[in-house]
Amino acid sequence: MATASHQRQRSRRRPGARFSAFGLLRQGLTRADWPRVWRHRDLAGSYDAVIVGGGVHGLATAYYLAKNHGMHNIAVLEKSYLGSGGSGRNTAIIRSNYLTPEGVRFYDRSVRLYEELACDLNFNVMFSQRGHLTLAHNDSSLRTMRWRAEVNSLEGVDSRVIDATEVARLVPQLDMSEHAHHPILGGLYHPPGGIIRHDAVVWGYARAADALGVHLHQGTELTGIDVVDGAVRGVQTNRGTISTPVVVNCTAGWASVIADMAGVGLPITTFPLQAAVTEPVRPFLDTVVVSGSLHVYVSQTARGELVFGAAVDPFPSYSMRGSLQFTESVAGHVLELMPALSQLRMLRQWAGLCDMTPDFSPVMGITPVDGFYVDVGWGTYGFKAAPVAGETMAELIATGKTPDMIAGFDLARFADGRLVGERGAAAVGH
Amino acid sequence: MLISCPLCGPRDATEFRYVDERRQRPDPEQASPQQWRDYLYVRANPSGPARELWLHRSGCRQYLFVDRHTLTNEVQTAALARTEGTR
Amino acid sequence: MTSSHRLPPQPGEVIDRAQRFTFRWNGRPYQAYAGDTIASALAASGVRVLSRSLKYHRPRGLLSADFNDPNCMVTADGEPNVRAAHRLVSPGMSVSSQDTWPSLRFDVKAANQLVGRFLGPGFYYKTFMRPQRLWPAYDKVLGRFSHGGYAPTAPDVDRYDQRYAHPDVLVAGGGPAGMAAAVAAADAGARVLLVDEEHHLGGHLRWADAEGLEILRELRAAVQAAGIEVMTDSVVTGRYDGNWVSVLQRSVPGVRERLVKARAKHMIVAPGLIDRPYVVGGNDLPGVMLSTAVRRLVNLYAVKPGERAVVLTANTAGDAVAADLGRAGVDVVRVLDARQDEDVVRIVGRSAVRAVECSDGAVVDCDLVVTAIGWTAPLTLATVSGGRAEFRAEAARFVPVGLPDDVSAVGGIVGDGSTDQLMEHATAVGREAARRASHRAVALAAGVPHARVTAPADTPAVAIPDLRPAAHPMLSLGRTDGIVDFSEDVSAKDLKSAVREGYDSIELAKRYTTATMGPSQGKLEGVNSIAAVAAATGAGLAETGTTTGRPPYVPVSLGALAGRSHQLLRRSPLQGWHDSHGAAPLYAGSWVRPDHYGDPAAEVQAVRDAVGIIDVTPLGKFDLRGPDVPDLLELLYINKWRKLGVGSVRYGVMCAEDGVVLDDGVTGRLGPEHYLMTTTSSGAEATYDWMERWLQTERRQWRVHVTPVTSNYASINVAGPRSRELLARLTDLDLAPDAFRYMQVRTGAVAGIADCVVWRIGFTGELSFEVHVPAGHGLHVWKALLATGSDLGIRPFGIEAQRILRLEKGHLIVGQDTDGLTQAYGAGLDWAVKLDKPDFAGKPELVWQQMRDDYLRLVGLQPVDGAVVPPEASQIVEDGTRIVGRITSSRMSPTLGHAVCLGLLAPHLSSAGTTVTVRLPGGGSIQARVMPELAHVDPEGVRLRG
Amino acid sequence: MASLADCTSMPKVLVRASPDLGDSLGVHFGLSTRDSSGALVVGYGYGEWLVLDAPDPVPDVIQRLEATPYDGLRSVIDVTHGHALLRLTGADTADLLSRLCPIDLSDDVTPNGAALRAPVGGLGVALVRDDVDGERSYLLVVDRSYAESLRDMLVDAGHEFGLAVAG
Ligand SMILES: Cc1cc2nc3c(=O)[nH]c(=O)nc-3n(C[C@H](O)[C@H](O)[C@H](O)COP(=O)(O)OP(=O)(O)OC[C@H]3O[C@@H](n4cnc5c(N)ncnc54)[C@H](O)[C@@H]3O)c2cc1C
Ligand SMILES: NC(=O)c1ccc[n+]([C@@H]2O[C@H](COP(=O)([O-])OP(=O)(O)OC[C@H]3O[C@@H](n4cnc5c(N)ncnc54)[C@H](O)[C@@H]3O)[C@@H](O)[C@H]2O)c1
Ligand SMILES: Cc1cc2nc3c(=O)[nH]c(=O)nc-3n(C[C@H](O)[C@H](O)[C@H](O)COP(=O)(O)O)c2cc1C
Ligand SMILES: [Zn+2]
Repeated sequence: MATASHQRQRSRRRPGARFSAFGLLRQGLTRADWPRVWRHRDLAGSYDAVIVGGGVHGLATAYYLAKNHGMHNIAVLEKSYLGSGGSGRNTAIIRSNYLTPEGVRFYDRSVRLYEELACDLNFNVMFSQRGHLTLAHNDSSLRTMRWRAEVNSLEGVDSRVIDATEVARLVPQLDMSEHAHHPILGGLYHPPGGIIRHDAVVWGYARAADALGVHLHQGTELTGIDVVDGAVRGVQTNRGTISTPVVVNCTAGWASVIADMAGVGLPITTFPLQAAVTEPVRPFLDTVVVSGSLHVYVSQTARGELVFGAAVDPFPSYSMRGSLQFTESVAGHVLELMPALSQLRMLRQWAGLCDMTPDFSPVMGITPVDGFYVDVGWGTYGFKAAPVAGETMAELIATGKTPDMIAGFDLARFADGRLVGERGAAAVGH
Repeated sequence: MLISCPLCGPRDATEFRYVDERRQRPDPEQASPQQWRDYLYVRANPSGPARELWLHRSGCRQYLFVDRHTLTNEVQTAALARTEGTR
Repeated sequence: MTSSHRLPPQPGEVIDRAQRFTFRWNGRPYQAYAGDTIASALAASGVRVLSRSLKYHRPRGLLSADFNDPNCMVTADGEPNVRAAHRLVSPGMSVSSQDTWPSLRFDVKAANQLVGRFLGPGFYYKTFMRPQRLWPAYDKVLGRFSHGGYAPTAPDVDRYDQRYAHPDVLVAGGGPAGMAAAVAAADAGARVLLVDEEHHLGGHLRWADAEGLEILRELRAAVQAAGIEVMTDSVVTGRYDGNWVSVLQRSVPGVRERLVKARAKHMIVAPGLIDRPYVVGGNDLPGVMLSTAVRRLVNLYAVKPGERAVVLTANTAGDAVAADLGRAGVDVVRVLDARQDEDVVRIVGRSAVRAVECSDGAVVDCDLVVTAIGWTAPLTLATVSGGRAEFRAEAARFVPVGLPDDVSAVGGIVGDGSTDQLMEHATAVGREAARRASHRAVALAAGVPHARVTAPADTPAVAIPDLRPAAHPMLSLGRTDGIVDFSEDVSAKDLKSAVREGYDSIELAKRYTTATMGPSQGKLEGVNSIAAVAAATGAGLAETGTTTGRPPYVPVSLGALAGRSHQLLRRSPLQGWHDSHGAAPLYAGSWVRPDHYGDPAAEVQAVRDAVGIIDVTPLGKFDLRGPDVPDLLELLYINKWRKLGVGSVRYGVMCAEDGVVLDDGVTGRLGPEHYLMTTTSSGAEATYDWMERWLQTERRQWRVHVTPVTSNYASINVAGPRSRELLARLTDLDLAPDAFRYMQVRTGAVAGIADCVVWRIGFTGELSFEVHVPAGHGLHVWKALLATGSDLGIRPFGIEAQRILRLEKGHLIVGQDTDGLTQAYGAGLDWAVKLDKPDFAGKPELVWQQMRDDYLRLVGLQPVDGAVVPPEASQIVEDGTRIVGRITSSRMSPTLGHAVCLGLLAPHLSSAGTTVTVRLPGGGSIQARVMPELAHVDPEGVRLRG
Repeated sequence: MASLADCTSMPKVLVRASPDLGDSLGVHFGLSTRDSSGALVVGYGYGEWLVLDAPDPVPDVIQRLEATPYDGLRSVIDVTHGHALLRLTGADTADLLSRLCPIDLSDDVTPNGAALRAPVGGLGVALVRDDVDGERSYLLVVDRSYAESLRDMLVDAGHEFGLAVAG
């Protein structure tokens, strides 16, 4: 412990520790190493809170607990490397054009936090607000888009239905012919939406949480939760036991497994979600393009690859191997939208796990077990929610009061029959 | 992934539709809201052996009870739902 | 330009000197022979620089001279990212370098080299943060660091294709090991598919000595004799659950690329080994090549790769390459033997190799540096199959272990030995593969009722001779810093500094530096990346481990993955008529339907005033038979069915178990135990699954046969005040109002066609008859109706007119006027829900809903200003911004002359007479009044009962 | 060489009963046979038989069904109009179908007489191997609304085999 805090002191004071153009220049000239982004720590015997899952949600929750509420004696347990779950393998779409007013408000707060995140964390997360375009191929999707646009604008979110001409102007590669099987009638355009460097968000939160004294434990797997008289007492891990009154489940695809350790059942099913990238080509696509009817979305990263995603796999699984079927259908659908891309080559496909809920909304807050909190049910859309989820979960854990912003996402809503209707905006859009 | 349909033989998973976990419908007259909504929404979602209901959609159109490992996707057994346990 | 570097004919050459032609490189003409790759033809003309590197835009030349070569991505005839060292050049081909400006030789971005020290790994994470408003500009600048060619803009005229295959044994790799395994498997009776990425079978034997070439000839003959299906210029790209193997087949006549999807009973991986680059200063200069690259150039393409060569060798491949160079007339000025602790310290040069600094201090001038410092096993196919990569320190490479039963490995990927030893091992593995495949075939066929696959004699497993990697010194990172990942421009130093910064596992270091994330996906740079990370952490390579291998093994075109695009469209037998009569097509789910025939309002008018006909074939239709059908109907629908008499029909609504409205439709009783059910078009499939689910799982004792008959009938709705008059002219059925009442069904002949089912219902709100005609006669009846009704003012009408008509009548559309949370009471179906039934799907939820009053309700609405039609999805608000409902359907009613709507409204606003505020898209708002009924036209139902 | 013929107008009758009746009808799911009246009886599903080319008035198989003592439910439904029926004949037809259908059509797995339901080009199709005078031949039964789609796909896949289209 002594060495750890010593290190912390050093790293806080060390010149050049802050990232900036100037720091970069100095580092380049002196060729000195940058300080470590985060440190290895010994597992302490007790923490005020143990956060399970070193993805963006766990890390953001830890960061805001430390930063906003002064809770520093907390640990994040990650069975593999930081960001190895959905946070390291998602297609990084950020947007707030959801369907329900609760949803729109919630995601809008997240987008605003993301806009300031680079400065807040002193880590460039490269949030590229290049615009998000959902295509309408039939009247019913146009209708849902109008609905979304209306709710969005009532909530002050920039989102509007555009016609085919404007779609063609934004994305000239699209096949706009009327005789396409999925003709493009228009779209929902959301200028503040975009993509982000997902790994940078993870690393930035981790670095900032570490600097505030949070212990990040990679290679540390939760294996059991001790519940006595309906309250959390501690946890077991592959590296030893920890006593703690608070366990926060931030394990997304593995949420049910962790909740089961506390005896809590969840309305969640784990489905793989696959993605793929092509070889890089010169930049030509600067809008995120989504087609709900075709179950596909495309964006081009700063490196030039096209990133493809789709809807979740058709059956639940904890396997992340991926399927050929996915690549065939995603390629087919991309070419239906942009036929000129047939010579581009798919470079790599991968899969991640998604914790799907019946109403495409998260499950956040308290559970029947005292001290056991959930921040799960993030499905295919949770990356964009990390800042606001971390902020509100931290507030709940620190104050014991559920913030209004997330009151509707409570676990009890299922037993009460109060589902949130986000299916129409979240099924493929991410 | 292959599923051995008891009628058609082994076929690719894309021919089938995953329906749900295999579960018991509570008596609708007796069920409390909590029980009924557990049935509607809460899932075991195991990482490991799972008992599931599938439909051989592009084949014989029969519902199957499938025992599958959700980490390896290996199917242990697939039985006709309509006769399982009756013979 | 002439081929100044072409050697005299070589024994194993693959070029055809009889066919010589011209192609273009960056606009200038060059000569090539048939069989040349783009790169070999350019090398033969002395072209050394093929590309510029990603970050620093350093000049780059051939490195591995095969598909994986990171330095020779070019654009060929408009196709970006073509592998110049693999793609065969063709007459007139136009090839150009990528991402170089203004030219390959003078590239302004090479200036990045000067600031290189500031562009360390992840430099962009550390800057450009302030001021925040400038970030979009930075964002654009960073985009310039992307590499690659231009995405084509014109549609691709080439054909792509797919096919399935069912080999017993699929062999990935056609070197000596793969060929021997394939032959052995085929000899043992297996159907074998042998795939090789290169244009010819043979692997490394293609550049072997005379003895090796003789073995190759024999092997090729044996492959042919064994009846093996061979695919060259084809790659095994992936292996998925269930030995589902994807093969990308190129060089297929008439097809650019074909994806073969093989259900292999056994797969043998035989990809050989990859020559590993040496990481040392200057290792990316043009003129630094791997031994295998040089051997290819000399032996396959008869190209002299340089004039003065220095060879760094740690194995026999290095010795062999020195010999090749000697024969080719290259002056081998120095051979450094790593086994004798000789080493290259640094390679010097600016745009090409000029000299080598040797470990003994000598500086040797040269224009070619060849390295043979060790092998990398391409393990992706093995690891995606479930195997693991295990590091063998003594052999300085990873090997595959833990393969599943239906996958094996042969050849260099497993171990080393003489060609005989490799082939002996491969032969045994091939025989064993055939044995396992035959057992697998029996297991697979066991459940197939018609299969006649006989069990093979129970032979014992074939003994597999030992094959292990030979001892090899570990060479990877040299004494100076060099490039590890050529595609990504990542050096060993970059990786080490990333580790020191905290990205201290192989996965984090990969993501932070992007090493192994480029087109070769670690084939060349994987082990060197691991070595660099290990060097910085102090751990061994075994402990450091590999990154996760993923498909595809090599990048696959989207065209091949997509295959042919087929439009799967359902068409009614009348669709041809609609097409030829000006119908605007509407794609609704899987069906194409007539939206309208030009004037929907006039179509509406015809139905209200005279008679219209609409093709409603896509309506889901199910034939239900058996004594327990009433039980099924009682269970599925929220309303009651037991008392439905023969000859009657009834409208019903189905809910899911959560009480949410699922589907609606009309079901009629045709006979004592015979019913016909209709569902919505889009809900037909799901309803069928839903019914069968009950019958096959929960109510297995019920005697009911549900048979889908949607396509058995062409369904025509004849609607309007004169529909009876019209139909009477074509049928003997008694249509008199008392004889054939509203909500009744009759069976008989229409227009001479027997066995038509006619029911009197009224979705449009008019007197109407729905006629279900045996599909093959549908067109006849359709035409007969039009001809017979011409004097009555008949018009065909489409979906749009039907939507208006039903909205005027206040009939809801499930999924439009309801959403994923609308339970039956919310849809205004109070009258239908029968909670006194013992059980039906969703009942508990409806019991509870009925006790609440906190849900949106479907109501009829009319704007106060009847001229304004609020678009569907307009929100209904209170206090300016609080959403209290929305318009779900809206149209201008041609019948009433003002706008009519349906909407979902909060309970406190849903009583008749309330005025609500509807916000219009794009600003502004209007007032609308809640109507007493959903129906705007004829709420009493006089017309349809007429 | 391969040829494609449209046989949609051929009578088709769906018979449903207990699968146990397969013995008395002479055929079970997965196989097909010709009954004494010349009708092709296809074991089509769980307790389902599709009778193709049934002669008028009543094919032998249905008489036999009616004669079999059995107290369960039995249904006989005319589905002539509900399905399109295509016949694909020629030595190359297995190869041609391998472009569209994932089933192993080799002689040992799918011999003459085999009947199965499987995707063909993504459509649900009943496939019956029904060789004609020793020449490889397949019957494809598909929902009538998809007839054009299936035919287009077969014609497209048939290009390289010189597929001749009749009718
Ligand atoms: C392919 C794909 C594309 C996506 N695209 C988008 C998108 O465009 N936009 C968007 O907003 N969202 C997207 N998502 C969803 C998003 O990635 C997730 O919702 C989000 O990353 C969840 O973050 P998390 O921190 O909750 O979970 P994760 O990042 O999954 O972290 C959970 C962590 O818990 C760890 N863990 C599990 N069990 C244990 C244990 N017993 N002990 C210790 N640690 C454990 C795991 O190793 C993992 O690292 C996508 C997801 C995928 C898979
Ligand atoms: N390379 C040499 O110069 C050399 C010299 C002497 C001995 N050897 C040893 O002999 C070994 C035995 O030969 P071998 O038969 O194992 O290898 P090989 O290198 O001779 O042949 C492997 C073949 O597999 C092909 N291939 C690789 N991945 C593929 C894929 N995914 N799909 C299709 N094709 C693919 C390659 O194109 C190559 O032709 C060598 O690996 C090495 O150990 C090699
Ligand atoms: C937005 C995004 C872009 C990616 N781009 C690349 C890429 O250019 N090259 C690459 O090899 N992998 C790329 N990947 C995939 C990763 O290499 C990796 O497959 C993914 O993080 C999942 O991890 P795993 O494959 O190790 O399981 C990308 C992933 C994401 C989420
Ligand atoms: Zn089946």
